[in-house]
Amino acid sequence: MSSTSTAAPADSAEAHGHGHDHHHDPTLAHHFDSHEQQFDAGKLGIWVFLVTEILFFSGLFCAYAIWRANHPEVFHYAHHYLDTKWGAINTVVLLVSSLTAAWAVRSAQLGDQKGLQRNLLITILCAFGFMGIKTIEYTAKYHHGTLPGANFHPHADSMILIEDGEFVGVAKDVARQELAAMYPDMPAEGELTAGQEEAVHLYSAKLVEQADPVPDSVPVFFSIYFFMTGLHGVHVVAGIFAIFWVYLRARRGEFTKKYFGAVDYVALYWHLVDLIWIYLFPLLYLIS
Amino acid sequence: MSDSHAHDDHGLAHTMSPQMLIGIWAALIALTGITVWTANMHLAPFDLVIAIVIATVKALLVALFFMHLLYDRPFNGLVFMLSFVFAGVFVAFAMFDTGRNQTAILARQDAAPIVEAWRADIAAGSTEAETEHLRGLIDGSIEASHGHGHGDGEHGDEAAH
Amino acid sequence: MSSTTTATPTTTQPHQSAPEENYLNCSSGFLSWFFTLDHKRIGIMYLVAIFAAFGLGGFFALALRTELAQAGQDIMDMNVYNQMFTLHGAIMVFLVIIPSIPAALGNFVLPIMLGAKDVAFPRLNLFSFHLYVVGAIFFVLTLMGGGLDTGWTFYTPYSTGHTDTMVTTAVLGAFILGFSSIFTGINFMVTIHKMRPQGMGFFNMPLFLWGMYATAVIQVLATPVLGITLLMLAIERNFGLGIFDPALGGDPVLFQHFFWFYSHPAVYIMILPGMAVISEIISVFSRKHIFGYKFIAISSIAIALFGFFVWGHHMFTSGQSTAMSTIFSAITFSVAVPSAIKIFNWMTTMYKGEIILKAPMVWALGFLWLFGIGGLTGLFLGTMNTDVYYHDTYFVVAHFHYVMVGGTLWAFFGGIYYWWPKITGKMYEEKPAIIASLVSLVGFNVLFFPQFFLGNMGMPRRYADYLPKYEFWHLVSTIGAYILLAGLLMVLWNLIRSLTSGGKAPQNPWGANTLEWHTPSPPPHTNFEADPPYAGDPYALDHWAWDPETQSYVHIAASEQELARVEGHDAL
Amino acid sequence: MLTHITAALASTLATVQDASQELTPGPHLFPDQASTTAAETDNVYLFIFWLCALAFVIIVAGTGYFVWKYRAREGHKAEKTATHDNVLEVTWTVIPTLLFGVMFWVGMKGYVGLKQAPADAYPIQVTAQKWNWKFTYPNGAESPELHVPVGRPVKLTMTSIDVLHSLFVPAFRVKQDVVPGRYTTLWFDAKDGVLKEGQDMVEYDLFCTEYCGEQHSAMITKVFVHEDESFAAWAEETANFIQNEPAYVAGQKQFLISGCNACHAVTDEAGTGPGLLQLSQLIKGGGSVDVTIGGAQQSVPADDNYLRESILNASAAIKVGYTNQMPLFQGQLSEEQLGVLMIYIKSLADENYRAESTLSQLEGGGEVEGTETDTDQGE
Repeated sequence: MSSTSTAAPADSAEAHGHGHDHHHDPTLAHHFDSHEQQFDAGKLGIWVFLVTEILFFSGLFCAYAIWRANHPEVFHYAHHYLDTKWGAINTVVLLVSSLTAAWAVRSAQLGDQKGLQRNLLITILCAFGFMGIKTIEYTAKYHHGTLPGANFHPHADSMILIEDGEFVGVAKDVARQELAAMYPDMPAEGELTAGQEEAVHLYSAKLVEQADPVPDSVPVFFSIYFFMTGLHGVHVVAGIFAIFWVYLRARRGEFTKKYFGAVDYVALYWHLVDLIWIYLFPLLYLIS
Repeated sequence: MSDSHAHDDHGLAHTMSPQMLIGIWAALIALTGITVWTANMHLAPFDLVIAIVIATVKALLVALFFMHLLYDRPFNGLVFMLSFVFAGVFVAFAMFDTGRNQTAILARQDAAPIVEAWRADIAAGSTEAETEHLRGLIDGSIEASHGHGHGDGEHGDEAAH
Repeated sequence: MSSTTTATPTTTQPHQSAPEENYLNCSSGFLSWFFTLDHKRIGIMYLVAIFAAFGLGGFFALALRTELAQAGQDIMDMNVYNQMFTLHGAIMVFLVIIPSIPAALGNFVLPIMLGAKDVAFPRLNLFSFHLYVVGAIFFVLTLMGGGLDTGWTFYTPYSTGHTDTMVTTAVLGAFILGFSSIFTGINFMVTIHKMRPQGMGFFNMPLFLWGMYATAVIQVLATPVLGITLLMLAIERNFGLGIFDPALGGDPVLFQHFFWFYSHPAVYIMILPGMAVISEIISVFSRKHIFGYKFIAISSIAIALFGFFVWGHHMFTSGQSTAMSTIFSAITFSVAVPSAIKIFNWMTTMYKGEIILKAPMVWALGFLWLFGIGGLTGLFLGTMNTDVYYHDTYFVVAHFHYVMVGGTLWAFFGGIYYWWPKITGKMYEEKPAIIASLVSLVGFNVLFFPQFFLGNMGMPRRYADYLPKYEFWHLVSTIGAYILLAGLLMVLWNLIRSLTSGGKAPQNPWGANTLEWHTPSPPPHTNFEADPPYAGDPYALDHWAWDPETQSYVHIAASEQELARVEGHDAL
Repeated sequence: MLTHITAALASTLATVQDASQELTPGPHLFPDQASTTAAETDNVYLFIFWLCALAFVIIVAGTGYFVWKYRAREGHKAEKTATHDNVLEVTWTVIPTLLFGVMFWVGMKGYVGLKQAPADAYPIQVTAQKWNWKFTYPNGAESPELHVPVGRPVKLTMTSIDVLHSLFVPAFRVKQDVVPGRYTTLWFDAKDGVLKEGQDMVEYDLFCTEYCGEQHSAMITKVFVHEDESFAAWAEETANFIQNEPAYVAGQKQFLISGCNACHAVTDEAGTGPGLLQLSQLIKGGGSVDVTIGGAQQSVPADDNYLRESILNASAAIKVGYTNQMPLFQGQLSEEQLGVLMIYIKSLADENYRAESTLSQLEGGGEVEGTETDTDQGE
């Protein structure tokens, strides 16, 4: 094609062959001149794609920024419902997967098939781990009734108590302690009878009434939380499929030192997913 | 091509050394620890700034090394940067405007019916919470009314806090 | 075929007559089209799909105009009217104008202009076409399953809580079409960056490519925001997200920010490709090198970038803060400058030229006039206090139809006529083509110019019924609609005639020097029979001379590098 | 096409006058300049219009001339001219830029003027809902049309109880979206000139210009500009109509004020909502209505309670064959207003409700209640 016959000496050897032998090279698409052109095209392509991803998420970050700027009280109250521990663990999990993804690229570049497959596998496992933890968090939210927007109906037991602006704790736990203090029959920890359960529930409802009123539009915090983490989760799942696809190709030994674009591109995508989480974590979990 | 042939010397792309990979990764983990730690120090009003700064440092590490931007064609980096510029403009303009209109908007904040709804809901839950009733329930002299509206004890251990 | 073989008519002759294999006849069957990776076939499929969508949207338009011919509810009630103007807008914007030039003509021409065998990512290219089809299907479902009455802008809270029409389906459709557009953008951007032939730096590219590039930049940077906005809208509607709905403490004006951050740049997704086509046609049919190449090229990029900072001029009366409105108004005028620059450069290109009034040029001149009106009337809307008066009146309706239809659609038809011989290998009949263009021109102005008057009289848009005092101009407008219909039908008839009984098109009927004219019409499957020729100055029209024998232009001045090249090639 | 455009242009050029005069119906077809700010807007329009006319003539004449002068013909070849000329480029970059700068400036000055209401402006509350306007005046008067005193700045504080609307008075050259969940404001000053000799009132159109659903195009009403005394009198009378008029007559007014007529005919003709005559008859004859309550269809007695509920919260029981379109009137109607409204609807079929005595007579001119609940609309 075009550049070939007048190409710079560097790739003239390849250019010379053009039109004859590139059909023999299955790893070079017919419309490209050289592996370098093919790789660069793919690389620019994936970068531009990442750009669209950033702008895709920007809408959510915009919503977040506006709500946090205009209703900080909502965020200061509602972030207590999130579990920093899980958030931090997930961050680490993603960082590990990022490392292995980057390492997978290195292995591919060096033609180390075993290492490539190993790294890809670890990356996938981490991705599953991440989703697993997300599931735990989501289930908790579901049981507490802290769902987004119109579906936000928190149960008294699991509401956060704030008194004089100070974080007191989760209603259920506080209730149990106070009841235990008042009634000898109430065990401070361990199993509870159905009756004790109900007592705790009724008492937490009382506590919630006495605590500072919950700020308006708290439901929106959970809208934003679920939308941001949810969309990110969708990207993680997509990543799992992409990496698995690359893994299968790696097992078939399709990648060579000259042809490892797919690995690199998928890794770049995966790093972006990590990168977005790097911001989501402090923005949602670490509000003081 | 305008931006090509920058790296012919080392194959198709730059290769990261294991030391670098591990090093960067360790740095990222450390920064994660730091950001959690600072968050617990309640450095308001700087907490947000600090968190963002740390996050940005982490993002830079990932982009420059894990994503090879430092060694990649400059144009790819430029493209990537561009996305933040435009996202920034979008967020900034939108924030500036809504910020200016808050007074007008807040005038009606109390109109969020849902909040009202579940507040009433909860208040109802506690009406007959008299001491006697509680004691009865606890020592078992009163039967637990099964299927009360809000019970979710069995999931208590997942409580976010 | 490489241009050197055209050096003398004699060698051209047998070639012209020989039934050579080309991308059209190299394989056959529905699947060989629907799953092809060939950018040329994909372009044609887009063309067909877009024409179909245009027919549907046009039908709605006629129905609307007929209803409005006189005051009162004549042929449809208010609900039906609201659904029709909504679907007319949504279909014309998302299924017709946005993909028209880039997806259809761009797909066909762009790689050949680059002397490439295909776009950088042929599979992605096919995928965006399939996405387009799926998106279209969603729109049809919307149509079947209860319609849509939110207006194509989907403003909250009406769209989220106050209509029981198929908002979610429509929104998903637009979401999918958005991604179709994004992938096309990525593809073109990369293709232009990485697949330019040797000797074609950015500033040796044909201006059409500059336009496509600028368009791609917008598609890539703006469309994702449309995606997330529509997603938020769908979730807001179905799960009470609470960002846009005031009942949940949200802010409807924020939605307008989100929406216009995409939808204003989208206006330039629509018009930049049009300008790109015109830049080619004007130069070729004036037989002159384009004037002010660099300024036209840069102004495209300038429009693309400035276009991102002006969305707020759609919101001067929305409750947006005065400060923000002022900033937006100021930047808005900065976008007007590059457009002015283009117009002046095109006019100067015609100066002292040899102007050949063939169909493409007639459409191009129509573009200059109609886009002139469209652009100029935009000034009244960028100016703040006049916009307060005109916002959401028929003045706006007239303005953007002059830009979208008079601009983009005119350029689209100009482009279709210009590349028709290359695409189909058939010539069309010149006289009927020109008449069709002129009839459309008259019809268009009878249709939309009166709407400026209606705007001045304060007639609000999106009205199913109106006060009697507006009746006269509405009637005139409706008459114009039918004249325009006649014109467009003549165009269709003319093009079909050419397919059935058009003469064989020569390789280069217009004497243009961009690479697509250096290969047979229609091009072979791999675009060029041998390596494509050296890409010289795309506007060096004097390399071609009219040859009455073959009724086509032949290459007379093969440039130095080219000869060198060919010798080198033979040596191999 | 040239002929058409130039004709349209010519007709406009021909008869343009100084904008400070009224432009009605005039070459540009503007409505009266009925507000103090209208003239400025029109002047800005004219300024831009002339520049555009000039630019357009340059484009059409230029291209037209070139097409004719340089048309392809025997013995005419394209001349090789310069392919670029920076001086030219700079010229046609700078000149438009400067002109645009001026446009921006004058436009902004006008806009800022439109945004800053004078301190002494007469305040009116506007509540928009599908598909009617309600204007509430400081003395508690309410009306479906806008009544304003002449020659005095008026400030509208507007909000919507459902979707976006937009208040547009062409004659005043003002427009402002009405946004649910927040207050937007708009001011104008109906200038003295609009009242001709001997006139004490003049009317203009008022449109909704933000698409708001089925009857968007029916969300039209009038602005009445009164001469001072007649305005005062009108406001006084309107504030107390419930006291001073027979209940069913007052009810009829309330029916219009609350915009019931937008969806309900007082015959049996079905609109967006059912016609009310039949209901009135049912109530008189003690019949029953088929409704859907929470998805379940059932038949409820057509009595005062049903009528009351249907007005305050129609969604509770939707009449079979209709969709849930009716806005919530709970908390929007005082007991007096609701009372007369029900009497009016019942009077449609039942003569007995057409008593001529008025509340104030019954209460012995007792003081007006309910006006409080009237004024705290949407605060």
